[in-house]
Amino acid sequence: MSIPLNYYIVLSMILFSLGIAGVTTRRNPILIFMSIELMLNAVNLSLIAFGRYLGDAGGQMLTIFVMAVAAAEVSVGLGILIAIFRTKDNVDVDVLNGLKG
Amino acid sequence: MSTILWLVPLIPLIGAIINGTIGSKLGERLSSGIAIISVIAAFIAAIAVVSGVSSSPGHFVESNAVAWMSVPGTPLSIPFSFHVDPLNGGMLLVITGVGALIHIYSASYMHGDKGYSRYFAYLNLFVFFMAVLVMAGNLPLLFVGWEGVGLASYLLIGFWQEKWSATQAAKKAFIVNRIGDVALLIAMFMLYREFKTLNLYGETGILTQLTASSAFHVETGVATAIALLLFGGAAGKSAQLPLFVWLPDAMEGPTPVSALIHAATMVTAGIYLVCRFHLLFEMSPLAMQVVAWTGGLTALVAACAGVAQWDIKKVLAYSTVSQLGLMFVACGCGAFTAAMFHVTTHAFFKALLFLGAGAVIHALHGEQDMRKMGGLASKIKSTHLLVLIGTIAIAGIPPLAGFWSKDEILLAAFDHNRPVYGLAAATSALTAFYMWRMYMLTFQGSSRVDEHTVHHLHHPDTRIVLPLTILGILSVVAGFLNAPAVGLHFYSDWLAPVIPSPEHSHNSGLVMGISVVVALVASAISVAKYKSYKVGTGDKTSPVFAFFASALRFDDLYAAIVVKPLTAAAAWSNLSVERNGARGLLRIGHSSVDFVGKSVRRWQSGIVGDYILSMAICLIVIVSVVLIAGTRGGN
Amino acid sequence: MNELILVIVALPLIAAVIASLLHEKSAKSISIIGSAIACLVSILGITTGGTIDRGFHHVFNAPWLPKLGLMFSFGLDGMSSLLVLLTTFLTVIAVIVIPAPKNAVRAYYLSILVAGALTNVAFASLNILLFYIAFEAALIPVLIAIGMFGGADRSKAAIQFFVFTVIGSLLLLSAIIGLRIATGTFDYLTLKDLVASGAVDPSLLRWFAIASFVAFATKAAVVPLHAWLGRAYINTPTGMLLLLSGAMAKLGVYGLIRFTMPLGGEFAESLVPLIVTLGAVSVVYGAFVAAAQTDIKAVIAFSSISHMGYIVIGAVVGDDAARSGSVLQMLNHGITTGALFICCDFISRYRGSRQVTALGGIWSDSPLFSRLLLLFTFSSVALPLTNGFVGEFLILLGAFPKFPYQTAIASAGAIGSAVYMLWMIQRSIYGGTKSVGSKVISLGVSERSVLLALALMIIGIGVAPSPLLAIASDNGHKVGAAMQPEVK
Amino acid sequence: MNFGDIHAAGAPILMAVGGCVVLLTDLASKRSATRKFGTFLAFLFCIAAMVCSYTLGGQLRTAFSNGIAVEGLVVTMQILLAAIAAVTIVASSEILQSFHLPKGEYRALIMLASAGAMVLVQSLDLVNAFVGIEIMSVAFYVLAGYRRAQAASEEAGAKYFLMGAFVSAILLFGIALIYGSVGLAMKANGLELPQGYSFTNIVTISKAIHQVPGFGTSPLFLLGAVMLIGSLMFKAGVAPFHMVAPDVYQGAPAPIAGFLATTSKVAAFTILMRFFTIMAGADTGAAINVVVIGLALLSIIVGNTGAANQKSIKRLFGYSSVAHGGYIVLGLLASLGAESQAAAITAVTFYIVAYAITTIGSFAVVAWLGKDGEDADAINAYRGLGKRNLGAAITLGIFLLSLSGIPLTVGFLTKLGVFMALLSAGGTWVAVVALIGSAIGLYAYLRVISEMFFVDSSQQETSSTDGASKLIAVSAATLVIVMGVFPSQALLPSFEASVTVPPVSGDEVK
Amino acid sequence: MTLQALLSGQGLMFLFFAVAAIASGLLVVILQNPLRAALSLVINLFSVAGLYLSLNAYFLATVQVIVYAGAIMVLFLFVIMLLNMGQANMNTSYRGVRTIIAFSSAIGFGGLMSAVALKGQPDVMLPADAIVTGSPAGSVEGIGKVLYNPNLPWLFAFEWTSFLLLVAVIGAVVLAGNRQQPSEDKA
Repeated sequence: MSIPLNYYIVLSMILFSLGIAGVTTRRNPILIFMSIELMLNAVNLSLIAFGRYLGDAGGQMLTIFVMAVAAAEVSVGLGILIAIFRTKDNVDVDVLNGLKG
Repeated sequence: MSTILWLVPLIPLIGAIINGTIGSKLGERLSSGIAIISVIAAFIAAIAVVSGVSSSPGHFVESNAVAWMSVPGTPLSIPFSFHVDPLNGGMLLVITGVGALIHIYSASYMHGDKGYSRYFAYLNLFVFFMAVLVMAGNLPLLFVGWEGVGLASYLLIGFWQEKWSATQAAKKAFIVNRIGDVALLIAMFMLYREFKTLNLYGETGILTQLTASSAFHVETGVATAIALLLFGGAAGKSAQLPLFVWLPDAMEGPTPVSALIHAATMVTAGIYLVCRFHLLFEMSPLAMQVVAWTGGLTALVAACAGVAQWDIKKVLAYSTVSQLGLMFVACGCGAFTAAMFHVTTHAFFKALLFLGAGAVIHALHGEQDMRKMGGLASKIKSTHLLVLIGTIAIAGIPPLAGFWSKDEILLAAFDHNRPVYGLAAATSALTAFYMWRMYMLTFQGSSRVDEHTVHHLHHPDTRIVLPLTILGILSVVAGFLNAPAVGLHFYSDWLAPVIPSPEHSHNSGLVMGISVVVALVASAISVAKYKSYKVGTGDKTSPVFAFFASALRFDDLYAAIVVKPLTAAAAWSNLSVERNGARGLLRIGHSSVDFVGKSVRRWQSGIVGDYILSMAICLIVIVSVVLIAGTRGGN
Repeated sequence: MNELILVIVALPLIAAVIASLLHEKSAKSISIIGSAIACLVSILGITTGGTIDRGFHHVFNAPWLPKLGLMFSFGLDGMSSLLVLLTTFLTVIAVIVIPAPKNAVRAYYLSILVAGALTNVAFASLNILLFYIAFEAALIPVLIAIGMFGGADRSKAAIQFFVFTVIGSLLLLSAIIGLRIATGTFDYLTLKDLVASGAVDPSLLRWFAIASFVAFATKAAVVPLHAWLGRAYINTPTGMLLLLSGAMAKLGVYGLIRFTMPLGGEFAESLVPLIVTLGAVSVVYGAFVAAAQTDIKAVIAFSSISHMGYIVIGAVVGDDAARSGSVLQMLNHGITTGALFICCDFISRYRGSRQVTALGGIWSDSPLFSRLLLLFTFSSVALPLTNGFVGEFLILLGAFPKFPYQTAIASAGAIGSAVYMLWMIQRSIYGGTKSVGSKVISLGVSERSVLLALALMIIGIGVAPSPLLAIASDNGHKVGAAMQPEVK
Repeated sequence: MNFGDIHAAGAPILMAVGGCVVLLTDLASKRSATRKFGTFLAFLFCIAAMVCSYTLGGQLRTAFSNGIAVEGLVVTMQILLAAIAAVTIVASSEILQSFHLPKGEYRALIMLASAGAMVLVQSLDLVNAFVGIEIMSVAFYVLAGYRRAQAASEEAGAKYFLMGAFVSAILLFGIALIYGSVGLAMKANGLELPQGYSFTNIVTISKAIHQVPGFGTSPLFLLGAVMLIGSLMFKAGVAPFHMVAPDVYQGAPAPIAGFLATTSKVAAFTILMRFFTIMAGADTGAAINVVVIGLALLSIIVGNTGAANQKSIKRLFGYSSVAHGGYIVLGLLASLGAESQAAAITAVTFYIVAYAITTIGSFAVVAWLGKDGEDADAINAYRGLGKRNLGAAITLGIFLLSLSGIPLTVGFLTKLGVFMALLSAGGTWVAVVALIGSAIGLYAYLRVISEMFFVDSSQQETSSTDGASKLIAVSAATLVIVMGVFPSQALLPSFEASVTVPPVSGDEVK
Repeated sequence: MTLQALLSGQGLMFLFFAVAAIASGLLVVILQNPLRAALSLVINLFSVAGLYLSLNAYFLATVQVIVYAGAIMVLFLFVIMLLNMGQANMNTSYRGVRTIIAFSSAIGFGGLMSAVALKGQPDVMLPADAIVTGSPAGSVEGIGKVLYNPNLPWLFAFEWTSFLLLVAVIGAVVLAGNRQQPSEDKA
């Protein structure tokens, strides 16, 4: 007796939406990254759930790649963040509005 | 014969070309000589042609056709082809004959002008176009002459281009004529639609079809429309209401030009046209009425204006207008013979008068104001005598030419159209009055010429006197070409093949009597009034006189109701429509693009949070669209 | 012999390339040589010869992009050969008479020659896509000429002109592609037969008729699509203006005769009343606007709106005489307006102004010039025995039975033309000299001979138009006739 | 895994390895020495990659257990990508020199990004596609922000990264959903997963689409598909996901901007083409059509109107890239129709190549006219250029005319092709709107032309030092004209190759 | 039946970790202080790892804890410390009005997707066999066998991932590396 797949899917979608909410509301890049991590987590969860219910290993494989990508992005992202902080002494993405129009 | 037909227009054309290109190098004698000879040659050719006409069985001669406009695959083929019959034959003689005289006269009159050869080029050009006009075998060719004479008149009125008023008058003449020309053009289109041809003569020609109107039928409405349009053209060329305003201004040109173009020949083209199409006009009573009334009113208006002029040439100009009006009265009353006859006689005595006036002006070093003349009878006797003849002739005092021709017109009007007859009678009275006024002011009474001029009067040389004399003789005798009262009707017989002779009227005695009395009385009053005229004692103060003097303010009227509105319309369409409307179209497109672009760029706020947000929102929208469309598309 | 049109097109281009490579001194002479030879060759084009296919002679075919159906396929009939001749001729006199701007001689001649060549390609092409490409590409040299050598307002004028005309032609492009997809070909003759045989979907033909009419009416500056004309003409350098007003504007009318009418199906026929009305409106409107100008160049510019109105009427009215007349009138307008623009250029060059208020007294200084200008003026007001009369007369005569009222209005335009042209003449050449320091207009030998040649053409065509009419009447009107069998 | 597989993936491998080699040599040797040598080396590897993928030939083959596929399209695109990378590396020497940016890393990044793009181009399995995209994108973030010292560049990098990370999350979720939906659908319908394939393989997906009734319209799949397409559209800079593109192109140095603009478009549109071909003729088309039309028209309008009245020319090119993305999407739209598919794919391929050449050239001109590495970005800096530097003015003019699709430039033929495909797919009014849009674009580009040629200015002669960019710009302009006049001689034949879905689906689907 | 399902062992695990995940996720989104947000993200990761366990993905659960909650989050915290965002002087407040739009859109998105999931799919249950013994893929061995199997498509991607990491490294160095412009370049 197990629980249906949809529970996992809906859960991951909720987490994903939370991530979106974070990304769209936050002004602090660090927190935006975190929200993106949240979204990636949701993706992973759904992948694993799918794979499990399909009895297919592909889901977990994809998850591994997602983690790798997440790591890569974080490193680059934090690098950019530090660079910004070096020039502007303020970590607020709304400050980055030199290019517009 | 056909080759001779060609000679009539072409010789003057050659003269014009020679004078126009190399004339300035030829010197006065040679260039004037060429011009005069060419016209005389044309005259001789014309005589030959006319004799040919009288001898030929069908009473006409035709030239061979030379291709002009023809479109393959269409019935349209318009050649250069000439046709002379009694109607235009007579006019041809007048044109070339009087033309020759006036050329001779000009040779002396224009002496010393720096545009001497140009003048003669224009004059020859005019003769060429006039000949083409009357001889034309089809309507487009007639139109060539029609606008050609307009061109020549434009060039000659504006002959002294430095004079602003001259160029102004020339422009006015051309434009007012253009209005008539357009009417003629449209009439031509309608004729082509009805008759499927533009040839006048020949078995399929318009006139032939009209003659056999049983074979071909035009409903009256169309006939009226065409006739009125034709008459519109005629009114333009012959200075009738409402288009007469250009003729008085045309006096800016040299006086011989006024004599030739604006008295003897060109202005009578309208009458020629109407007579040419008399069958069409007779089809539509309405058109006849319009012609008659227009003629009558024009005659009266112009006569009133003539009474009040001080400029000697203006007097003659208005008298020309009113005489032309009388001719149209004749046409309107169906007396086409009378009209043509008056054309002829009028050509003689009006040319005579103009040339005489020219001689006077010449003698007085270009003085045209009659208030500065007077008492010249003793000083320039020959001129005085001839002008006197002309005055008597035009005043309609028997037995001179004017009397006979005018009398037939009055008779026709009396028989067919009483009210118009009233107008015509009044006109002839006024004519007598102002002509005598002119004569008295110019030649009689005390001299008002300043001393210096008196002592240095130009005395006319033979080249001036000769044409005057010839015209004088003609003015005396021409009347007897057609004087039914004394049983002479050469002219109507001559025209008979084209225009049936009028039936004899029983009123002739009465009408003749009336007109004689009227003419004499009016002359008497005028003579009495102006016997001893002093400057200042005069009628120029009275408002009525001023009103007449300005030709019933027609110019101001047109300025108000035609020129001003159209100018305003032009300005409006330039500023409002072109500048702001048409280019406003561009501006609208431009600004709308800018607007969208602005909003796009405002969307691009530069804040990454907004980007992400808008992306998320768009994603939501798209997802929902897809789900809706997709699920619908699915099942 | 079939390669005739290639020669006509290539020679100016080669000349242009050489001229742009060599020194500025020699640029002019080389351009003259190239364009003159092209002009002479294009006289040959009138004579029927070479391969003959469905009423076109000198038919030439070579692949360009067969995959796209784009072929170098050329062919001449009477109309196109006349127009090609006109274009080459105008190119020659433009190069001869109008001096190039000091700063960029080679670019100037390059633009003129390229424009002429591309216009010829458009006139001669029997492949609709090729026509379109030339039709639009010819705008580039004009754009450059206006923008680089134009008047005070040049930048704005250039952009407006370009964008406005391109919008129209883009619609045309969509219609052309539609035809291609429906019929699988860009070949004009094939399309013509297909359409005549009713094999093409009427709705597509309707779209083609509308789109092509918009494109061509824009080109021919039919009111209300003329909005680009005013600023463009006034700011265009005279040399290019000869081509733009003389040859390229004719592309619009040419397109109406060649494409819109035959390929537009019944719907094109049903458009005719609208087009004729617009033509009459253009005649009157152009006259009014021209009458309100004080710049003589502007007067002539707007007068050509009026004249194009006549030509458009004749082109679409569906009467052979009128159509031939309008083809002839395209020629006449090219010659007369060209001559007038040249005179206007002389005046502004020697008198230092184009404003009538500053002009006057030219007649007394330079009689020959003034007489020629007078002649050109009367040709422009369509005086009989000048070329202008023949065309307008035939157009109106042919149009009257079908559209009496529009024709009557259009005829009344003749009054208007007299008003503004004579006004211009009176103010500019009569009277006394006003502007101080204005030089006497002295014509060099070449200039004099060119103007005299133009004058002779004006008189010649006016007196003996029949040969030209015979050529002009061969203008692919068979289809037009097929669509409306009644022929008077 | 055999040599054939390696060969099939040879181009990206060569690029990646080349990247490492360049990096190492740069680290190993003296900096001053490597300037020329590193460029040469990188160039060499790019050429090698081109040759390698050229030798693959046009016929279809799959490798790495159907992870990747190779056919004419892939070959064309890989050659193009390698060329872009090579050109960019050559063009960048100037800015590297004048800003003392680390060169080895730079070249390595470009080559790795190009490698990622190549993987993406030839990937048949969404996993590979995803990895490829990420390699490319991460490199892009770095490159965009490469000129740290300059605020604009840094900002561009930051923005690009933030958006990109967000988008890749969306992309991943899309892939996850597709994975799940395909799997579930096949399980539910008792379809076997072909041996060696995964549920994320294009072939499998097309199998599901074509064989499972109603799958094409199942919400889960559509959701995933939309997320996938949307995020790819972001990479291709199509409105409304375009927003970061103009900022990045303006912020990044000109050669990099050119590189980003072209490479991302090439890669994203190629994979999109592949994805669309499997949806062609399926019931999915109905759903996707609506969106694709919307995106195309929106980005045509946005791009062309946004380009009007710009102050910065790089930004103008950014917007123009948005607009052209729209036209390409129109081509994709046509590729959804079964009968117009082949024509559409040819047209799109041609369009992409032409666009790449034009854009690279345009940005090269911007770099060429720049003074010591600073791009000539302000449009009013081009005032009177025709007088000062005719060559540059004419070159840029050619690019602008081509971008606005005037005949005798390649831009016209590309638009023509797309419109022919579109109209044969029956999108008349779409075509008309698009045409009007391009007229608007014309207005935007003409403003620059008029600044260059029609307006006099007092500015002095700009001393251009950047020979490489000059060379690139001029040769690109020549290519634009040549391809515009004789495309059949230049390039057209290779575009006859159209995308084919591997035979596995070929037999089973049809 | 769903209730029963939730009351089963897996069900209780799911319930617990799901609630924890959502709660911590919410905290990540709303918390002001970056440090606290980071820590709640750690909690979120842990609970998701727990969900992995409930899905028999043992290896990934471990990796999640070690790599994610361990390495990556430490990196985050490190950067937060480095830029000492600990204090509230850092402006991390929300975007005012846009917040509402953002949240509502996010909620809408979630709702939409959930609706899709629930509407589109029937209740999919675990394959009967899988309940008893977890699928071998969950174990390290299973993962390895699948990932490195040349006949499966994952190897290729895996190899390329290394290049991805290389790019990331280069990027981090280039961007964050505190470099002085080497001056000998001019020589």
